[in-house]
Amino acid sequence: MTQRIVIPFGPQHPVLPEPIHFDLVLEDEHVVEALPTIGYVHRGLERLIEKREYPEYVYIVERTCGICSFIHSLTYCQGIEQIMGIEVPERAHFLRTIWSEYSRLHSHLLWLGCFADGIGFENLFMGAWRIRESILDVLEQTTGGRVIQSSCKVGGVRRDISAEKLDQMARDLDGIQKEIEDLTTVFLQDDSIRHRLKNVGVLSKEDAYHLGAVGPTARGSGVAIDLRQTGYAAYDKLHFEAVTEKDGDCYARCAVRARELFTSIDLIKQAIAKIPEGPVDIKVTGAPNGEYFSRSEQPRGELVHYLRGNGTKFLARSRIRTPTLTNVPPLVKMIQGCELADVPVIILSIDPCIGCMER
Amino acid sequence: MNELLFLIGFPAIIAILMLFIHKDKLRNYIVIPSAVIIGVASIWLLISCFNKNTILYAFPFEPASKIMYIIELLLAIFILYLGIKYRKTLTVALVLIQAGLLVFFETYLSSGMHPENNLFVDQFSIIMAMIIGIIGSLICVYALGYMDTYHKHHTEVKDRKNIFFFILFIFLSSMFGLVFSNNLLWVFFFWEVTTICSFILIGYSQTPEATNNAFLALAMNLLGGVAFMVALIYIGIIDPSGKLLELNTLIMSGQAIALVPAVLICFAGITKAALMPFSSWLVGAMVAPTPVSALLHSSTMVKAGVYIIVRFSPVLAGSLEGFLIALVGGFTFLLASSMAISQSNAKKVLAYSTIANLGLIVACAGIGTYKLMWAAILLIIFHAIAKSLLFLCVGTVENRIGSRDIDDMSGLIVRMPKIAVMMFIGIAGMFLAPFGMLISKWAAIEAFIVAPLGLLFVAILAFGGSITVFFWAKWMGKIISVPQVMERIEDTVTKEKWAVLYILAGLTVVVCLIFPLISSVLVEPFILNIYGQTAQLAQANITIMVMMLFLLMIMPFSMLFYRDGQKYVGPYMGGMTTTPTMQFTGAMGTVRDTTMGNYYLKNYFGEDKLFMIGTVLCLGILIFAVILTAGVVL
Amino acid sequence: MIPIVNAIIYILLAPIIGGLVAGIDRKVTARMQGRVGPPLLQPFYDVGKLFEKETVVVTISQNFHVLSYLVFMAVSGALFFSGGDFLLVIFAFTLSHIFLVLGAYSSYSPYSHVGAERELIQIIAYEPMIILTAVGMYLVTQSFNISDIIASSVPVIMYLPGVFVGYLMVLTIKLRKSPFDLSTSHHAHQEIVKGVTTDFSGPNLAKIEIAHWYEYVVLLGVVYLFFGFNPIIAIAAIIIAYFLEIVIDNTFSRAKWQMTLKTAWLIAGAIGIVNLATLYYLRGGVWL
Amino acid sequence: MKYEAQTTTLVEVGRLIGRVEQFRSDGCRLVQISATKNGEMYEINYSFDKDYKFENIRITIPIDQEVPSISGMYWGAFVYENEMHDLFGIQVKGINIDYKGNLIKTTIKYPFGAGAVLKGEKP
Amino acid sequence: MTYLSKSPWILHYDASSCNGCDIEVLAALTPVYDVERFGIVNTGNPKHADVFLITGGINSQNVEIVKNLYEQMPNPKVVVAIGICAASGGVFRECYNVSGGIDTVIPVDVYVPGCAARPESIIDGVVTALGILEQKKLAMNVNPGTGKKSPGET
Repeated sequence: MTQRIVIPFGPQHPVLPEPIHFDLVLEDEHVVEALPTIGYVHRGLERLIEKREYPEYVYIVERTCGICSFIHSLTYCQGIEQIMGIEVPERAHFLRTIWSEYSRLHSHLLWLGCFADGIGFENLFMGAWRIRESILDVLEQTTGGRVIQSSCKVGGVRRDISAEKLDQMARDLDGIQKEIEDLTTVFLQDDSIRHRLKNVGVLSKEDAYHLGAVGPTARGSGVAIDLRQTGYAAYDKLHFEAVTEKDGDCYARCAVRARELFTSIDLIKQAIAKIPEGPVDIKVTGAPNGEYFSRSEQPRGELVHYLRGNGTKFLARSRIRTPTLTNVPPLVKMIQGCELADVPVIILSIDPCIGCMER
Repeated sequence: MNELLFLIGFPAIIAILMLFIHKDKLRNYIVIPSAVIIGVASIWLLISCFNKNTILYAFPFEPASKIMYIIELLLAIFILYLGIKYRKTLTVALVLIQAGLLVFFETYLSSGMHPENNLFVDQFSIIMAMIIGIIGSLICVYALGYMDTYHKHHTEVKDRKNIFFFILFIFLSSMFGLVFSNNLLWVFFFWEVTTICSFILIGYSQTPEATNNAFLALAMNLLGGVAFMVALIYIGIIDPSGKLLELNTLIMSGQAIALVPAVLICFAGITKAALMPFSSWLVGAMVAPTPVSALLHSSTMVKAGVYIIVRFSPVLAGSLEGFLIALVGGFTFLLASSMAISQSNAKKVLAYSTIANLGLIVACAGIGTYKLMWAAILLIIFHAIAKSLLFLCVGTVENRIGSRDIDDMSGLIVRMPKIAVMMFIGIAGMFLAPFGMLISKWAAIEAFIVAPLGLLFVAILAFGGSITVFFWAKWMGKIISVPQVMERIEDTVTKEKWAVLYILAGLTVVVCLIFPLISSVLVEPFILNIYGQTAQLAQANITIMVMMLFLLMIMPFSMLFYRDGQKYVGPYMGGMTTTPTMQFTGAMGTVRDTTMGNYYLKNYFGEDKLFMIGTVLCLGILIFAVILTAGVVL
Repeated sequence: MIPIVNAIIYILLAPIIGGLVAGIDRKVTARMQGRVGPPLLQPFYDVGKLFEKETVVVTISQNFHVLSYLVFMAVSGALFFSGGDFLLVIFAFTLSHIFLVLGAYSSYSPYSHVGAERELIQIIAYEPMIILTAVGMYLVTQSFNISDIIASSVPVIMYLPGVFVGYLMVLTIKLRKSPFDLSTSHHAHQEIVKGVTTDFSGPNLAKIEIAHWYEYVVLLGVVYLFFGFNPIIAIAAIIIAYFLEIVIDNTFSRAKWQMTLKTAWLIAGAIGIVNLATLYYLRGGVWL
Repeated sequence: MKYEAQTTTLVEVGRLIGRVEQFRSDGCRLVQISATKNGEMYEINYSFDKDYKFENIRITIPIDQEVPSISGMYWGAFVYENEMHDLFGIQVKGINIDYKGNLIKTTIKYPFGAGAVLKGEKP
Repeated sequence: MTYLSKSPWILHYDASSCNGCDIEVLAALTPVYDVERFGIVNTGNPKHADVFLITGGINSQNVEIVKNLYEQMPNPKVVVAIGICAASGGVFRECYNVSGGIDTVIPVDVYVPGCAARPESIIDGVVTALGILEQKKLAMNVNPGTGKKSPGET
């Protein structure tokens, strides 16, 4: 009987800046057992709901995760607005949509970079993050924040974007699109990348659906779940198709995200073209009483904020179900029987956001 | 001549004595001095004969041959009995064939034969005698302590130590006989005795597995014996006078006459040296107590196989048959080295490494240029020493920790520091510069490169040599990777064992230092005698090697400078805190041991797959060689 | 006398050259990634810094292994530059690497352990090709001695193009460049943290770095041998070869060990051996 | 802007498994499981989705009652159920991968459960 | 002037931040900010690191890990707490699972403000840390650290 290698993979490991731990049991480099430990980033922010009034709680919600912070605030605000029956001005919906898609662009580029680094392709990492900086510049110019924007509030948004700025953004997107095309071509065509990604961490369509995979993880396996199709914010007025791939391997998930970059650019352009004039917020009074499962599509997949008001300024319950949490069971399935070299790749392929997951 | 007779006869007498001694103490009192005597006698042989070339002795043929004939028939009956008892059809058939051939030979051919020079000694014999006399008798001494512990641990095995030591000494005696006999009929006799000795030793524990493996070894060696017998009959037919039965005459008689018997005898040598496709017997022989493995695989038995092939090497040189035999050796080297990667059992690693190195020796001998012969003889010397040291180290460790698995040897450097250091020396001796095996491989590369069709073998060496790095280095790594807290458990090893291990470890190093001397005194004159020219390593390189060896020996002292000013922290565990015994709290709150297994790369170097390839390949080549030889005869 | 002088010059100068090469490497890499990159002398700062740090060890024997690695690397380089036997250089080279591997094993960290096993896989992957390189040199120049090879006016590269390609592959492994930076790499390694060097720190890590520099010079010295007939071309070839390695590093993702082993053996087996066999044949067939 | 229609159905604990099986056979995916403390009771929401149609079933249990695991039907449910146990102290019976309280380790036990005290508060 | 300030290698750990500061730390490595200009390399291994960049208020499960990583770094070393959470716990300081700033666990040398801290401030923080690193080195030369043996060693 040969001995096995037991590796504590994390919590501190260069593959992810955030802590997550796997007990990897290896035979040679073959993973025979991999069990995750989470909870290194658990702060317990859901209970802060009892200490913050509902408009103020937006700041906490935004800091669930620094990557998709805008979409967290959007989802929360939409939930409160639904419970309270607030009609938000149409321009605010469009602005929210634009910022959501910019968030998605920055998140996907960030992921592509980290993923490239995960397979030892440092040059692409640098390339992806260079493009990402131009996205962050736009976010900073329009909201004031690079990664945490704080521009969404209950009842609308805090800032308007001028028409000239919107035009300029639309124009700049053409250049960015060109750069992204070059980048994703390498990602999807390079043989050494294909070698690392094809048939690695395969998740079948059935598994993806029933294990609860969402977002690009599900879409990579051919499950077309994209919550933007439900038409929240201004998505009901924009046209797009959910991007799916069939194979369910790391390559497919990578391809989904690469292609979604273009969907996002397209959506932003549509939104800029269709954005109506008008105010961007309305005054909100009163307190929410009721409950709602507010759902949206984060870069990592379906996000659910369960909100429950009791008629006071303090909500009774906020429960944030993030896409990474529900992508963990598929991850556990994918990682079994892979190679050690695939472990970081597979973990990265669900685009884990541990900060989100553990709240 | 008296030295030779003493070396053959003395162990035989001790052997018979052993049969009647049942008391451990008394046995110790006899074995140790006799081992010393045998060792001294072989050194004496060296001193008295090293400066002479081949010396032939006219020992009377008739009476001795008759006695041998009778013993052989008795042994055949013994095997026949066992074969029928255990229902081993193949063995029975082979024994019957072999005995039939022998009777045919004795009845129809031997009457007219009168070989005169039945014993001889030359430098090669001296080298072999030294290996047998020193290493073989050291192993006998080691076996004393080992077998005590063995029987304490394996109470289910019946204590038959008297027979065990009887066979050990018979083994030594017959090995001496084998290397001193100039008469092929006698070589055959000793050959058969070693076969049967190994059969009994492998089956010592009498478990079904041991019995099966013993019969496997027997069957394969009997097959070789049949080939040997056919060679004798062939010689008897082409030369009724029996002059060609003399080994030196046969070898000098040139390819036209000697090639057919040479190929047949080399076939026998291949079975004995456990080359593919016959390697399975040697691997199976690992069930035997460790001293047996050490004896069979380092200094005797398999060395008999390569001895005879190297002897016939001048005959093979330049012939297609020789090339084919070399090819079998080459492939065996490559494949057996690869298979060693996939093994975690230390003895199996040693077994495959043995097979590999024997393959390399045969590859050298098959091509048979003077440079290659030089390399082959160096390989025999270095391999015998380092390998026996390793076997005995593994045996000692096994006795103490109850496992021969390399994965269980982690932290050995703390648990059994002295053994670990010796194991280190042994392993380094097997594959690292500036130790012996590497010198020999280097010599082989330099020799193959100018040999006909040498590129193939250079490539085999390049790949096979690299592969050996993998399994030896990971074994070394295991010994020194220390889970933090371990206690020392070395104190129960007996004094004789220490003595044996010290001598062998010392030899491994010393022989590297004095190998230029060995080469110039023994190997080079021998080769010069045969080929008229000889090989040697360049003086500059030898100097550098020796300097490296000294550097290697003083490097460990650098540790003394690091006693102070060090901060100790635990190993990097991804931020996890570990206990001193290297446990951490993993997922689901379970406390896990940090274990570290080696890589075995089974999908690439798996035993089954490569064995199949090797068998098909080597069997094919051998069959081709046999057909070729048959073509020559007809 | 000259060989000894050469050896001494090597031992003194190689770290400087190697460090500069490493510095240029980092600078060029950064430029390829659209960055400014560190100063040219950054590798020296790094090593200087490491020597300023305290020595942290898991076990005391790590020091010994690292020192041996450095010493034998220097020895093998010195042998090379004093014109010694190529095969002996290779064996000393392997010996020094074994010490690095043993140093990694001795720390009992799973990351070091996996790094050590991978380093061994790399050794068995590249070693056949290196030996075949030496054999090729012998076939062309009839000598294993570096001094003879360098003195020969034969354009070695003309006879050994395949071997040279194989050697470039070895260079990728030895320089720890993508796609073959399995066991450790210059930046954080996403699979095994730092692999073999995980548990070395401070002065020990600095020694490993210096040993790498020694190694660079030897490896590039071998490239020189292919073009030894004309020093200018040879130096140009070294620069081009190194630049090529940087480009490869920047355009490949890391391969898995299976791929590495297969590629290395296939290149050594196919291109290297075919090249040598052709050479054998052309040389009037020592074939039979 | 569209808000989606959401239905919430109250279910008895005993019939939970049956309902979940029905969702499974209808081809719904499990969106989430979450618990809410409501006075002396816990509400547990099981949300399902098929083609963007969101359905929620809710059980209400006293604080010390055990609930059955649905990880038999939905393998991935173990994440939510373990989380529920660690944060609320709800005992879930028969989880396929039971972390036994080690999924999320918290400074205070069951921080969302009855009697959990936040920082700076007095019990 | 020592070499320390020319070649600071960093180790980065997230002790429960929201990711915002983490990605900004990474962004500092990339072309626009390119900290490798100053010789800064992200090592990912405490044993190679000189500067410990730590983000997020410390979560109870992380206490041992942060201590372990800090312990494994060879002297001289500095700790840079990045973002307001690492300084005081930030918006999460009232959370039950956050014990507060990093300084409740290990000594912090530099605090970088911001939520999320901008790459410029992170670089500034690291550069400030270098000065402290030099001072520590000088202090080390005055009192050379005495070798301490762990219980398992002989």
